[in-house]
Amino acid sequence: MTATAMAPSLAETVTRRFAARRRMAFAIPAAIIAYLVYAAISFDVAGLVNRARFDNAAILLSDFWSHKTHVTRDNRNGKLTVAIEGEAKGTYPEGMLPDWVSVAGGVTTIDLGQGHVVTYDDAGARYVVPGYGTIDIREVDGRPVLTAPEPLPSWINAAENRIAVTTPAGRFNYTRSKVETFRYQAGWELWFFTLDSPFYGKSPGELAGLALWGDRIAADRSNLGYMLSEFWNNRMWRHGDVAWAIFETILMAFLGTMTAALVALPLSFLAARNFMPLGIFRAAARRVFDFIRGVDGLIWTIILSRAFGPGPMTGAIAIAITDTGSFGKMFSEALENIDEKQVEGVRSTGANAVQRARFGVIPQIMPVFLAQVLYYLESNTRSATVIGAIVGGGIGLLLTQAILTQKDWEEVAYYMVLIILMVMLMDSLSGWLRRKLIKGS
Amino acid sequence: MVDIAFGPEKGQRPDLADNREAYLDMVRRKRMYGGILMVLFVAIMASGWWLADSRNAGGFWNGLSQLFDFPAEVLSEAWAKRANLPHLFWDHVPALIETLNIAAVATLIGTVAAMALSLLATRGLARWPRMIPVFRRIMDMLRAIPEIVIALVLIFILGGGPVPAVIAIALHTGGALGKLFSEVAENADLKPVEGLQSVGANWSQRMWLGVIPQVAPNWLSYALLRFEINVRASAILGFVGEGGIGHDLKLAMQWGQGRYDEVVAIFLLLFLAIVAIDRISDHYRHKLVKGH
Amino acid sequence: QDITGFNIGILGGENAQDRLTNNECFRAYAEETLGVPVKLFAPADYDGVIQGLLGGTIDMAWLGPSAYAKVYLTDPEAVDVALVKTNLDGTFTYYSIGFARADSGIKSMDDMKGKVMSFNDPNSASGYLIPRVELPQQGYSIEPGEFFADVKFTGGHEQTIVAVANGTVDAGVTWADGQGNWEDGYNSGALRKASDAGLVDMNDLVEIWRSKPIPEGPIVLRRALPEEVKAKMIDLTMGLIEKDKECAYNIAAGETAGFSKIDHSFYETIVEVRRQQDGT
Amino acid sequence: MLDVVAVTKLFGQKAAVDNISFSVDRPAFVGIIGRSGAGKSTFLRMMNRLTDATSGEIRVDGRDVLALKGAEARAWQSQCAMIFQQFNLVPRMDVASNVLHGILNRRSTLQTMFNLWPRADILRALEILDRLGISEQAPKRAEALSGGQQQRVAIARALMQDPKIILADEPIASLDPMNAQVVMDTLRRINLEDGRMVIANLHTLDTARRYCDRVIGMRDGRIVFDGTPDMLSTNVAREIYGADESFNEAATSTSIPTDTTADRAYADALLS
Amino acid sequence: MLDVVAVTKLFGQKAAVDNISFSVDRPAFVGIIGRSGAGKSTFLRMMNRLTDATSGEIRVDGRDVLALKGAEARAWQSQCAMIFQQFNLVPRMDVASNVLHGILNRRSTLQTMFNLWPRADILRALEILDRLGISEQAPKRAEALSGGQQQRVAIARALMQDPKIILADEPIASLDPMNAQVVMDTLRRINLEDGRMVIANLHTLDTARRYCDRVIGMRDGRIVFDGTPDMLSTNVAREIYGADESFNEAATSTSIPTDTTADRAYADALLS
Ligand SMILES: Nc1ncnc2c1ncn2[C@@H]1O[C@H](COP(=O)(O)OP(=O)(O)OP(=O)(O)O)[C@@H](O)[C@H]1O
Ligand SMILES: Nc1ncnc2c1ncn2[C@@H]1O[C@H](COP(=O)(O)OP(=O)(O)OP(=O)(O)O)[C@@H](O)[C@H]1O
Ligand SMILES: [Mg+2]
Ligand SMILES: [Mg+2]
Repeated sequence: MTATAMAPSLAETVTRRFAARRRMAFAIPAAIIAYLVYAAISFDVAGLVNRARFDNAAILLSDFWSHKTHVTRDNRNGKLTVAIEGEAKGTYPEGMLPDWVSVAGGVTTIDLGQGHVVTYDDAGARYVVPGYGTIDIREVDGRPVLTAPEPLPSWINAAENRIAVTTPAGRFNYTRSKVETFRYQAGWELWFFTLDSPFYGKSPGELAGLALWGDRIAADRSNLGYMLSEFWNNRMWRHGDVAWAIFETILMAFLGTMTAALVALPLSFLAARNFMPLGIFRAAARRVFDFIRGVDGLIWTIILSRAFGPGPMTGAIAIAITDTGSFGKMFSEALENIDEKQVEGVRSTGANAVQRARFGVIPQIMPVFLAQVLYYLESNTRSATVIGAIVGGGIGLLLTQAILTQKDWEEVAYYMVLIILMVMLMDSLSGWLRRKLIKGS
Repeated sequence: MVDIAFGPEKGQRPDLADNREAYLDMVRRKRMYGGILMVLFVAIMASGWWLADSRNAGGFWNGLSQLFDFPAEVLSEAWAKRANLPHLFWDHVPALIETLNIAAVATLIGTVAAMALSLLATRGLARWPRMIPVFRRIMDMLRAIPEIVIALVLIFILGGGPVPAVIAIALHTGGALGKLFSEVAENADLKPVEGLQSVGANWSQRMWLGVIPQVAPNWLSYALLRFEINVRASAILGFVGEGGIGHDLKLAMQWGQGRYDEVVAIFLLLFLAIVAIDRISDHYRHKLVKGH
Repeated sequence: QDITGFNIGILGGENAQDRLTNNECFRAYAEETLGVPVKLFAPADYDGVIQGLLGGTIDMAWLGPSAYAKVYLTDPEAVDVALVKTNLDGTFTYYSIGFARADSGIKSMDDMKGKVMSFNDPNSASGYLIPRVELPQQGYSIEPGEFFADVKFTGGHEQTIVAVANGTVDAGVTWADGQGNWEDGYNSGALRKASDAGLVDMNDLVEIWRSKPIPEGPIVLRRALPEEVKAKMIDLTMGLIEKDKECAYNIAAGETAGFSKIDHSFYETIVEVRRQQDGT
Repeated sequence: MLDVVAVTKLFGQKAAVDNISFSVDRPAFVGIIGRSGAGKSTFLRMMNRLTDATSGEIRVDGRDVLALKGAEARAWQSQCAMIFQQFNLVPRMDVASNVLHGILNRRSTLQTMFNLWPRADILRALEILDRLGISEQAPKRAEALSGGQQQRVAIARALMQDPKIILADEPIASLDPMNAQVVMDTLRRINLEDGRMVIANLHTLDTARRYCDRVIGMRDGRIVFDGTPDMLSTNVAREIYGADESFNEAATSTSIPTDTTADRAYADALLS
Repeated sequence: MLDVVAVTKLFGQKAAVDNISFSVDRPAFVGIIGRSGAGKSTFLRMMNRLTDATSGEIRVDGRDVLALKGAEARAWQSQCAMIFQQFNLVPRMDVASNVLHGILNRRSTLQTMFNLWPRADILRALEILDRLGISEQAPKRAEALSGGQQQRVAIARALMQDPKIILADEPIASLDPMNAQVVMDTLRRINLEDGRMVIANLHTLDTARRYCDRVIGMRDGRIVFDGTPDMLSTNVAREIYGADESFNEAATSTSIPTDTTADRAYADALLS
C-alpha cells in the first residue's frame, strides 16, 4: 500500500491522457476563436465600428418611448403649425395649442421646460438657454444672422443658411424658409385619441363619466360607442388596422399549420418503411418532402403570388406547403417507431388497412402529432410575420415597412410589443393545449 | 375448476346495469364533445379559408390553374440559357459562403448564450434561484421577436452587412436553444453536482464539470438542428434585408425576366446547400442521441 | 361579363400604412363608381404588384415606367396603358435626381468617386434603370468598386431618402418632377412627399445629378377587364382633380394637373432600354 | 373440423415450421408445447394469417384457409381470434373500444373510423366484459389495467369476434401465477361452455397437463409428440425440450403453484 | 475540536433537526444512527454547508462554520469532505479526474475548466487511488465501476481534499455486504492512520457497534442517545428506532454477515 508499488507505466498513461485532454481543451476553443476571427475579418467588423451610427441608436431608443412635437413657423407667410411628430394627422387644429406654447400678437413663446424658452417674432427668433445666454437670430437680407455669446459651443451648428441648436430640452432649427422647434416628451402621444377627437385630453375619470352618464356628444350614437370608434379608428395609431393585421397573421399561421398537418398525416404513411414496402414510392415520397421543405416558405410565397396574388391566403398556402414537408418527415419517422404489437392485435381480428391505421397507429402517434402541430403553430406565428411582409398582409408588412421608412420608431416599438405578445400568447396557448390534449383525454 | 373468472354469486356482483349505463353515458358524452369539437374545427377551418380567400387579391380556384405559370416561365428561360448556369453558380458561391458564415457564427454565439441562460434558468442549477423567472422571460422575449425585426432595426444602427444578421439570428438562437437546453438540463442528475459542491467547487466549476458532460450530447444535437434552421434564416434575412445569397436571389427575382437563369442558379445553389446540411446534420444528430 | 370585385395595387417602397391611407379616398370613389367591392393591395415591393397584374389578380395599378416595361416584356397581352399623371405645366415627364447630404461636401456626381451609391429597387426606373444606363454613359461606372466604392439597393424611394439623410449611404437617386423649389422637394415626387411628411429637411440635401426626362409611369388596367369597367375607371381617374383635389394630390404624390390619356407607344424607348439590360 | 396438412414455413433457408400435419375433430383444448424457437408462434400466426405459409394446407371445415386472399383472408381472421403474450391491445383507447375492435371486419370502414359503434354492439361488448368479470373497467384506458386484466380484455376482444377457433400464443407468459390461473380458467371455460376450439401455445408442462385435452409437442419446427396430457412422461418432455439426463421438470415450471387456495381466495376477493 | 451548539433546521414548520448539541474532542469515528427521516442527512449536509442551518453553531477549532459565507464557506467545504450514499461522482469523467475534483477549491477556476492540473496533483491522486487499491481503474470512466469501487473513488476524492473531517452519509447503504465491509474498513483505517475525524450516518446498529468510537442516536431531529457502542442495548435501540416490544434488531440489520472471516480476507487482499 505504498506509492512505489504503483506501476510507473500507469502514472505515465494517466498523465499522458491528461496532457492530451489539455491539448484538446485548448485546441477546440482555439479553433472556434480562429473561425470567429476569420468571420470577423470577412464580415468587416472593423469597418462596421466606423460605420455604426450610435446617434441613430440614440434616436431610435428615445423614439421608442417618446414623441416629439414640432412647432414650425413658415418664414414666408408667418403661419404657425404645431404638429406631433410633424405629421398632418398629429397637427393641432386651429385655435388649439399645447399648454407650453402661447401666441400673443405676432410673438410665439415656447417653453421647453427647465428654463429653456424659445420665442418667434417678426424679426426672427430667440432661444434662451439657462447658464449660457440668449441665442438671437435675425433675418438680414433674407439670410439668418446669429448673435450669441462667444465662443460658440459645439451644440450650436451655424451654417450659411441654417442654424441648428441641440440641447437636452429640445432641438431648434432656423432656415430661410422656416423656423422649427422640437420638444421631446415621454410617452406615445395620441395613443388613445387624436387631437381632433372630442375625447382628446380627458382624464380616465372624465371619460368614464362621459361614457356612463354624460350627455351625448354626437346625437346619433352613445358616448361609449363614439369613444370606442374614435379609439379604434385613431388616425395616428390605427388600432383597428393593427388588430386586423395581427388577426391576419395568426389566421395565416393557423390555416397553414392545420392544413399541413391534415395533408401530411396520410402522406406520411407513404414515406414510412413499415407501411410502404415499395422502396421506390417511399424514396419518392421522402424526396418530395425534402424538396418542399428545402425550397422554403418564402420561395413558395413568391411562386404562389403569381397565381393567387397578394393576400393572406397566399401566405397560408405557402406555410401549408412548407410544413407539409416538415410534418411529412416527422410523422413518417414517428410511424417507423411505432409499437407493432398494437397493429398486429387489430390486424388479427381481420381489420383492413384503413382500420389498422385508424386503431393500431393513430392512437400511438397522436401525442407526437399534436405536440409537433402545436409547436409549429407557435413558431409559424413568427414565420407568418415575415411571410406577411412579402405577400402584403399582416403585422409583418406594417412592421417591416415602418422599419424601412425609419421614422415612426414608436410605431415600430408598438408593433414589436404586439408581436412579442402575440407570439408569447401563442406559445402559452399551444403549451396549454399540449398539456390538455396529450395528458388528458 | 372453480368459476373464478365469473366472479362471486349473482347477488354480490356489482350491478351490471350501473356499469353499462356509466359506459354508455361516457360514450354519449365523448361522441357529443367529439362531434362539437369536430364541427367547430371544420367550421373554423372553412370560415378561415373563406375569409383568407376573400381577402386575397386572387381567388383560390382561379389561381389554381395558373399555379405553374411562374415556375414555367422561370424554368423555360433558365433552360434556354442553361449554358450560363455553371458560370452563374460560381459567381454566387461567395455569397453562399457568407450566408453559411452568418449562420455558423450566429449559431456559435447563440449556443454559448443559450448555455449560460439555460443554466441560469434551470431549477436546481441556477446561480441565483430567485432570478429564474427573469431569465426565463428573457428567453421568451428573445424567442418571440422574429429575427427580421432585430435585423432591420440593427441595419439602421450598424449600417448594412452581415453583422446585423448575425446578431439577430444569434439573439433568436439564444432564446430558442436556451429553452431546449434548459429542458435537457432539468433532467440532469444532480448527484454529481452535489458531490462537487461538497468539495467547495464554485458555480462555474459545478456546471462545467458536473452538468455539461451530462447534457453535452443532447445539447450538441439541438445546436446542430439549430444550425440547419439558421442557414435558412440567414438566407431569408438576406432576402428581406441585405447580405448573402438571399439578397442576390431577391435582386435577380425582382428584376425578373431576363435574369431567370440567375434565379435558378442561385436557387439551386441554396437548395442544394440546405439539403446537404440537412442530411449531414440529421446523420450526426441521430448518432449523438443514440450512441452514447 | 361582370366583375365581382376590383383590386388596385399600390407600388411598394413606402410605408404600407401611408400608402393605403393615401389611396383610401380613391378606393371609395372606385367602389361607388363600379358598384363592386374594391380592395387595395400594398405588397412589400414592386414585384408584388407586377406579379399581381401578370397573374390577373390585380386589375389596376400605377406603375413606374420600368415596372411597366417588365410587365410588357413578360406578357405584352397582360395590361393596357391607360393614363398618365400630368405635371402642373402639362408635361408628363419626370427626372431621376441624384442627391446627397449637404454637409457631406458632395456637390456633383464627380465627388462620388470612392463613395457609396444607392439605388432603390431593380424595378424602379428613376431609382435604378435610368441611372444604370445614363451614369456609365457619362463615365460613372456602376460596377461596385470601379467608380463608386459600393452600390446598394435600399428597397424603395423613401428608404433611399432616409438612408442618404442618415448618412448610411453617400448618395442616392429618386424621382421628382423637377419643377418648383428644391427646398420644397419640387412640386411632386418622392422628395416632396418625404419633406411633407417631415422625414427630411430639404435644406440638408443637395442635388448632385439629374437624368434626361423620363416619361411618367402609366396607370394601367388589366386588358381582360370588361371595356365598360375600364372606361368607368378611366373617367373616374381623369375627373378626380375636379371632384376631389386633395385626393388627387394624395394619389399623385404631390401637386398635379390631373391625369390624361396615353398609350403604349410612349414607353417603347424605355421598354427597349430594359430589354437591353436584361441578363446583365 | 381442423386438418393441418404438411404445413411448412421457411425463413430464408431455415424452416421455422417443418412440414407438420395433425387433425382435430372436435372443439378441443389443444396445447402446443416446445422450447423457445420451436416454431409454436409461427404456426399460430400462419393459422391466423398474420404470416403467410410457405407451403401446406390448413383446412377448417374443409376449406383451406391458407389459400384465402384479401377480404376473404380477413374474414377468416375475424372467425379465428388470436390472443397474444403481450396482449396487443391499443393502450390509449378504453377497454370497451378495444373489445369492439373484435368486430372491425364486420362493420363498414367509415362507420368504425369515427368510433360510431351501434348501441347493440356496445352492449354486447359490455356483456362480454361482464362475463369475464371486468365490466367496471370498461371506461378505463387499457394501459391503466394490470396485466391479467389486460389479457382478459384481449380474451373479451376474441369473444367479441364470436370465433370458431381461439388461438392463444403463450397467453400467460407475462402474467404472475394468480393472474395466469384466472386467464387459463377463462379460456378453458370458454372452450367447454361455448364449444369453441382453443389452441394455446404453452411454455410449461404442468399448465398443459392441467388444461389441455390434447397436447402437441414441437421441436425445431417438427411435431415430436401428439397425444393426451397423461401421455406426457418425463422422457417425452426430455424429447420435446431437447434436454439431457439432468432435465428437471421444475426448471420449466413457472406457473401456478399447486396449493392455490390462497390465490383463489384472493382472486375471489378481487373479482367480487 | 468539534462543538455542535443548539443546531436547528426547519423545513417550513417542521424541524428536521431540532436543537441538537454535542462535542467531540478528538478525531474519533462518530456514528449517527436513527431511522429514516430522523434528520441524520440534514445534519451532515448542514455541517458541510450544502444546506443552510436555521439557527445554532457548529464550531470547529473554535470557528463557527455555519456563519461562513461565499468563498469562505467553500473553503470550509474543501476542508470537510463528504461521502454520499449514491457516491455522487461525475459518471462520464474518468476516475482520476473525479479524484482531482477534491482540490477544485484550491485551484483557479480557469485552470480547472481547461483540465490544467499540475503533474504533482495528478500523481497525488494516483497515489491515493493506489492506497485504496483501485489505481488500475484510474483511466476508466467512473460509471464503468462497480458500486463499491465508486464509493472508494468517492473516498479518494475526500482524501484528496486532505480534510480534517470526513462526513459520510450512509456510505454503505447502496452496497452489497462485501463491498460495504471494504468501504467501512477503509474509512476506519483512514480515521486511525491519518487521524481524521469521521462522522458517518449509519442505518444499522451492528455496523455502528463494530466501527464507531462514539454513537449518537437521533429520533425526530433530536439526540436521544449519545455514548459508546457498548451502551447500545436493545432498549436504547427501541428508543432510537421508536419501535415497540416487537422490535427485533435483525430488522434493522442489512449489513455484513456475522461470519466475516472470508470477507475480511478478501478485503485485506484488496486493500493490501
Ligand atoms: N420474422 C422472422 N424472420 C426470421 N426468422 C424468424 C421470424 N420469426 C421467427 N423466426 C424464427 O423462426 C423460428 C421459430 O420461431 P417462433 O417464434 O415460432 O418460436 P416459438 O416456438 O414461438 O418460440 P418462443 O417460445 O420463443 O416464442 C425461430 O428460430 C425464429 O428465430
Ligand atoms: N429539502 C427538504 N425540504 C423539506 N423537507 C426536507 C428536506 N430535506 C429533508 N426534509 C425532511 O427533513 C426530515 C429529515 O430528513 P433527513 O433526510 O435528514 O433524514 P435522514 O435521517 O437522513 O433519513 P434517511 O435515512 O431517509 O436518509 C425528513 O422528515 C425529511 O422529510
Ligand atoms: Mg413464440
Ligand atoms: Mg439520509
